[in-house]
Amino acid sequence: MNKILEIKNLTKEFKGFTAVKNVSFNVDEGGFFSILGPSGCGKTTLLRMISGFIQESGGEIFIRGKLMRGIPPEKRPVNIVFQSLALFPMMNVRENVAFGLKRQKLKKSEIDDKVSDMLARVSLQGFEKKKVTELSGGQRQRVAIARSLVMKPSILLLDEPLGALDRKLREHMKIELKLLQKELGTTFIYITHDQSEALVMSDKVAVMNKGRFEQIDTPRNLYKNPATAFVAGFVGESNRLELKSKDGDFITTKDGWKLKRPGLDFTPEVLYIRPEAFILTPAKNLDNISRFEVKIKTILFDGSNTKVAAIESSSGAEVLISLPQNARFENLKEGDTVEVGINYENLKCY
Amino acid sequence: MNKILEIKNLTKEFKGFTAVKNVSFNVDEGGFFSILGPSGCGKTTLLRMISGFIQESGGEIFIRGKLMRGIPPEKRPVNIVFQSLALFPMMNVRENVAFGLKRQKLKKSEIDDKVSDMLARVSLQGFEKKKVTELSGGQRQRVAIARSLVMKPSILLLDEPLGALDRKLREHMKIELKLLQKELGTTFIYITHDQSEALVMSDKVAVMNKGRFEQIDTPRNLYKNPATAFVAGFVGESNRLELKSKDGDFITTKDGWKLKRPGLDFTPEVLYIRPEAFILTPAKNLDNISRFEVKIKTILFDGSNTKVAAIESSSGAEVLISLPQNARFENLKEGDTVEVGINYENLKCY
Amino acid sequence: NGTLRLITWKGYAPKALVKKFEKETGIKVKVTYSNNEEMIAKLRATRGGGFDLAQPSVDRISFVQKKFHIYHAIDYSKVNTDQITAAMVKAAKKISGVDGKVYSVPFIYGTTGMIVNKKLAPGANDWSDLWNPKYAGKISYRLKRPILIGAAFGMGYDPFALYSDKAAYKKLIDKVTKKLIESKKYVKTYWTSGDTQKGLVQSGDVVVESGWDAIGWQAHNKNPNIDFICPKSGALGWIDTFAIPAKSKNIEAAYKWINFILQPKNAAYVTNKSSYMTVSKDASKYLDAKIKANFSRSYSKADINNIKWYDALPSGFATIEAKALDKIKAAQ
Amino acid sequence: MENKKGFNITFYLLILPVLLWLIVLIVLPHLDLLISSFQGDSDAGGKVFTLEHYMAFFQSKIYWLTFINTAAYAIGITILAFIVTFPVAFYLTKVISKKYASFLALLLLIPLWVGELVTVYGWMIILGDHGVINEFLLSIGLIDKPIDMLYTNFSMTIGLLYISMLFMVVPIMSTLESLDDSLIEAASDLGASKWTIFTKIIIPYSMPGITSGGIIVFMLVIGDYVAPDILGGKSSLWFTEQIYNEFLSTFNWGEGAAFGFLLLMISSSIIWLALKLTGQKLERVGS
Amino acid sequence: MENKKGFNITFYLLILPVLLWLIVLIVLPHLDLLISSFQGDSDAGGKVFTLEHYMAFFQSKIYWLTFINTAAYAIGITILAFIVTFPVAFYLTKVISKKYASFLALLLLIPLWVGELVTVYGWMIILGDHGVINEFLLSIGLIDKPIDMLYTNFSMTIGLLYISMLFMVVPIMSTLESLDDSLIEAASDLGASKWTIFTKIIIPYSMPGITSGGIIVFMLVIGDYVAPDILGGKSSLWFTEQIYNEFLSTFNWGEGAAFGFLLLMISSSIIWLALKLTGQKLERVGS
Ligand SMILES: Nc1ncnc2c1ncn2[C@@H]1O[C@H](COP(=O)(O)OP(=O)(O)OP(=O)(O)O)[C@@H](O)[C@H]1O
Ligand SMILES: Nc1ncnc2c1ncn2[C@@H]1O[C@H](COP(=O)(O)OP(=O)(O)OP(=O)(O)O)[C@@H](O)[C@H]1O
Ligand SMILES: [Mg+2]
Ligand SMILES: [Mg+2]
Repeated sequence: MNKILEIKNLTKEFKGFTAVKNVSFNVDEGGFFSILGPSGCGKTTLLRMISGFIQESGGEIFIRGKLMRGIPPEKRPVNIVFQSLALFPMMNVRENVAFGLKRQKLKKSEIDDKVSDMLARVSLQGFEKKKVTELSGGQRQRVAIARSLVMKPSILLLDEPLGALDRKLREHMKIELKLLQKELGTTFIYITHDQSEALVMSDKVAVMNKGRFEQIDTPRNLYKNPATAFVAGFVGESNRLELKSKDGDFITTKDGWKLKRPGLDFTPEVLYIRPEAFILTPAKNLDNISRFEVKIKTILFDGSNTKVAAIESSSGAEVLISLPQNARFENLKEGDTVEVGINYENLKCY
Repeated sequence: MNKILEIKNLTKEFKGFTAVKNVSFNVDEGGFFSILGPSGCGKTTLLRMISGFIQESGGEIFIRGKLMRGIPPEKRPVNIVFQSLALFPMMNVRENVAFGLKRQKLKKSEIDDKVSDMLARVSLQGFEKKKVTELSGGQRQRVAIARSLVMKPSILLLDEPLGALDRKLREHMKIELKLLQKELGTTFIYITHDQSEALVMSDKVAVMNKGRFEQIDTPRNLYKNPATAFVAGFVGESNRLELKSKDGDFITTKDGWKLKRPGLDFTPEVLYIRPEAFILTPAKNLDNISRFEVKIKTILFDGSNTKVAAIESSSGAEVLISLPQNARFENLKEGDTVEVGINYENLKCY
Repeated sequence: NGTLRLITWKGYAPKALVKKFEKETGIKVKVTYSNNEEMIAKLRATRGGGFDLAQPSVDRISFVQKKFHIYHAIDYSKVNTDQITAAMVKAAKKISGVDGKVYSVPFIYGTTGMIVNKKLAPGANDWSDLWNPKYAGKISYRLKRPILIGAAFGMGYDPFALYSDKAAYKKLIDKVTKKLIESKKYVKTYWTSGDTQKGLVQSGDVVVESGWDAIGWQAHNKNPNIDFICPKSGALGWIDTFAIPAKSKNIEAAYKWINFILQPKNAAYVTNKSSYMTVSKDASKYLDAKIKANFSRSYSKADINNIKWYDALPSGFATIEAKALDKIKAAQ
Repeated sequence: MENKKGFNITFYLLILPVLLWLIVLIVLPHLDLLISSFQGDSDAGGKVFTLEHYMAFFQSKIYWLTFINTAAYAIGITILAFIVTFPVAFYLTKVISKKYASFLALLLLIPLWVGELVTVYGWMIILGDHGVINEFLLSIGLIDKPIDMLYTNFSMTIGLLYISMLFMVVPIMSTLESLDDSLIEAASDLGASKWTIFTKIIIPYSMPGITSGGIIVFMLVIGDYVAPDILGGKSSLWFTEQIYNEFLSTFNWGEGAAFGFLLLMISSSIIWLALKLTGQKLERVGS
Repeated sequence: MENKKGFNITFYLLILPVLLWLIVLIVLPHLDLLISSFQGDSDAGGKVFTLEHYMAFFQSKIYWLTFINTAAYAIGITILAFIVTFPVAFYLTKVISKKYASFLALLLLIPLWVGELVTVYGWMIILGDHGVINEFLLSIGLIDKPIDMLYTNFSMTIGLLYISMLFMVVPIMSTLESLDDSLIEAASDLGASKWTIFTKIIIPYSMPGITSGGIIVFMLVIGDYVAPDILGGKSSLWFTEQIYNEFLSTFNWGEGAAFGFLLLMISSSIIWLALKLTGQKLERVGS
């Protein structure tokens, strides 16, 4: 596929503080690329360099092969959807969407057509005359996206656009947004600190930490094979256990919990285990697993996402374990002792 | 167990609008009771009647068997943790926690002891002198709880106390809060519109809608056997399908999807199916299931919470299906066609 | 023919006369109302610019002129002196003369004396009644220069005689200050403007006050019990004049106005409207009977002879007086 | 009303005297003036109801001509004040950092603190024939004799501007503060020029602040007395001065009060009209 | 500085003249006065540098006594203004609904619009021996001769209060608006009485507003001229009056300017001291 965006060694320094450090990546045409990282890691700074609102201190940005240095924001073939949405409160829905087109001095009829078409695509027909302050969160979201998309940008940059929505709506919007992108075929670069958003929507995700990219990968690989401890901890839920020592095929946590983990060619410092990696009462014939016993401390019932907080019997280490919603485990209760196994490869050591 | 709180036919009318309608329930001593409902359903109004900030229009409130009518807020043996936390910004942590005790004209040494003790219990030793504005969200949370708990209320009322926190912290705090309540043994009445919070923490959950209670039950029952369509839709994720007709053991959705669902003695209008109720490629010998075929539209990878959006082949109805993270389904991709089954009893009809 | 920018007192340039003048000469007149202090401050700010003709009191001209040079000398050949009472011209020339040059033409004169409610304070007839316990709480005066002078006369001194001796003058003012502080308890308030002056006496809140003759007469018209009287020890006579600012842009027009407004008919119009007495010689023919009656009622022959005309204030004396006034105001 | 603040009837009883006090303090002084504006002297010396004071305004051309002149001036100065202060307000809220902004905003308070009279005298010194400006222009040879600035409409305008600036800046600043920077960036991102951003985004957004600032300045200027009196040239130009002349020189309280209320009423109507024409609402004023 | 608003150098060039204009408008008038406060007449008739104008203040007991008196009054009136307006501000922001509040807040603007002189005359009508209040009290027989209210410290205090109220109410209202109602409820929930809520929660919370209101009112009152002059009666020598006398009666502009700056400096020091003593910060003033 075509590389629509190429970033090479991009760096941004504020007085004495480096917000983005030597970042390089490519984005394919029509792709959905997410940048995932904790607050303050430099995501917005990176995005603002791409859009041209701030100037890079070093490195290059190419869009469709063209170097962007010195080109002002309004001349770049990219548009932003801001975290705050930044809808113009003094205009109605259609004026908001038409704003950019009017600046291009298009004919009125042409503007009208494009706006109507765009509003139809984001399912906002009939809302033309509404004030943006009268819309629901999800509708406002879509107006903001329509306002940018109607400009037919090569790349649409989205800066945590779901951050302000409540949970239920966010769950819904992230699916809607993914489908919209698929339908439109526009390249999206999506910034978020919510791993679930990044995983669900993206073709590729870059995990960012302290101004650097730690890993660029597909959601599935990111989840299954985190390249660094940071990625393992940040993407998906995990039990984090610090390690004390390694002794042949065995590792021991600070709590004193000894686990078999063959195949390590270095001395790891920290161990990550996903809650769903635990196998409750594993079949006796299962191979390649570490086995141990835990005592149930409390059950955190949450429908399909139910977990138990459990205490490993030999060491007292506390772990969260996913509880499959099978009839088999229905009767598990606090204080019960259960055998548990983990496949070696699910013991992620760093 | 002792009933610490009894509510009988409680009603609250604002001019021409009934915010709470004829609500009755009991809360056991030491229990964790949640009231779960969408925004505007009357949760806060109910809570404020219990705390005495507003007066009921009808019905009775008994705390430890004593009728509360006419007793002002400061005299009731309940304390509130407000959604906004309402920490006093001009005071430091210890002054905030000591505020209520000072009003009781206790000796200074006694106050000091109680405050130190309370701060220790919420793991905030050493933060005494910090300004509340310097604390993190989770710490502020705990100060607010400590400030109420130090008053040794019979009941602690919490009005969406996690609402202002970001997602990761909220996940963490809800477990912490549950453990804290267990340890303290204080009766908690917890208001939220987040079903996951209610399910994870509570002994009993009341689902509220438009001023009424729809169901009061344990989290597990609520999830497994929602009493009403509203509860089925609100608690946990569900596919909602409107029904057109019933024909013997078969029901047909508006889309025209015909499903076997024996044992219904009424004509249902709507069908709810949880994403995890779908069984992918069910064993041939499995009984009591409806079988059909779906085409995968898109895969929403989200680690342990991965789903697929799929289209039922015969009708085009769109459903979300949970995708277990087994090696078996790893190779599933868009456009694939899969056989799917659902146990009859997981077809919830209303 | 240009414009004439006139800075003057209220009532000194009635609209009807302005219109008449504009019609006769084609010169447009812009009038700004002011008082002595402001007028001088304004002229000082521009070194005599901004206005073509000003109307300060005669005693306020020479020391200002010596220090700030803000006026043109008057060319009396351009003034129609036939229209003016000779004694007044003489007085103006004397008081506003600096280095042999004259800086003013007289226009209106009047006195500061007593305004008394004769029914409620039948015996009041001198400056000293301003500290007469009989009228305690019903006395008012303005805490400005005239009260110092008036009180000095009331105490039996002649302050104008000490204008050559600064030290002696200061001593006298100190005595007056002491007196006025002692008697402050009898004072209702110090009035601050013509209307408060009139309002106080009309409302009956005050029965004895020092004030301007014209104000007294205005009050008399509304309430015959109130009238202006000359104090036994002498009323204080002031003359308001014309003076031409140093940077006047239309001196010709200024002289035209002076000659115009001093025409008997016009001068009489001003007096009829305001009750202020004019220096125009033959104006009395045109005066209302009421105005004439006012004059003859309040001024006997002896009173007129006893008027103490303000002399030019020597420089430095203003500061002595200002300090004294502050002291009185501040006293409890 | 629902007693939603946790304060009960005793609270209202507590606050009642204060409210009363406020009414006495604010409404009563004007009420009395209002009454006197309708009172004339009867032949018997008593008081009778009359409209003559109000009629006087409409019958005398000079009065209402002056009023129109004054109002036109006030509108002009309001617009000028907006033009002068808007960039300052924008600068203080959006360009420089908070730290400097609060210091510079303090500067704006100086005219208020120093008092109108003192500042007006300050202006006399600056604008005079031998004032700072003329001396400077003379010394660099740009002019060869002083320009007349003092006692002209120019000096009056400056004086009035100076006094009213603060009241324009503060409300504009408070609306601009709530203007999300990203609105500006979004507009720029969509291809808007700086001018478009200014006219289509910033100005419409700050309209409530501009409106309240405009109303306050207009009323302030139309009611001001000192600056036109001391700095202005043609005195009879200002309506307020006419009112005071009525009060002071003829001691005609009735007519003075009548004119005062006419001033308040007509200028309120002008504001109302302006609001209607620009489609603004009065809601945010005064907060 | 990082050009974070999407405005570049042209923007700064655009705003430069405006800033300059602001400096000319605000700093310059006072600068010139400042210079003249240090100028004396030399024997040769020229200008020389001198401190005599400043010395005059300290050497003459009457000046600094008056200043102390004025300052003490200003402090008192500031406190009074706080006491009178705080309940009103609380009432307007927290008790009644927004709709009525904005109307009532408009009432507070009336004194500003009507102008100081007119309102002061209004008070004269009310408080006079034959004014509304006395007539009323006489008619109901509560008193048998008029009470002295006008031309006393009482009437002056009322006049000054009246003029300064607005400047106290607005900043307090703006801090109170941000006071979360649930703070009050939380305190009540924890057993606090109304008095405790008031003194421990509401007052400390609105301290920034009280501080800025206090500063503005203090400076305004200490710099006012009209109310003490007209309403104050015989013993109310106000320091500002002395300054004007220097300007007007004795033409000693140098001393007048020097006194003006002393007023500004000493009163600023008083404010600074008060801030230090109460542990407040100046940051929020002026916005
Ligand atoms: N103009 C600036 N001057 C100095 N430092 C800045 C500036 N803008 C951002 N920073 C710093 O750069 C770092 C990265 O900021 P950035 O806004 O890119 O973070 P982010 O990843 O978008 O965080 P969030 O998720 O909270 O939006 C932060 O530490 C921030 O303080
Ligand atoms: N004082 C009042 N006067 C009139 N109506 C009110 C009042 N307080 C609340 N209501 C109405 O009562 C209903 C319930 O309000 P309540 O605050 O109890 O909802 P809630 O369930 O707490 O919602 P949320 O989750 O948004 O906090 C709402 O429709 C609200 O508008
Ligand atoms: Mg960001
Ligand atoms: Mg609520």
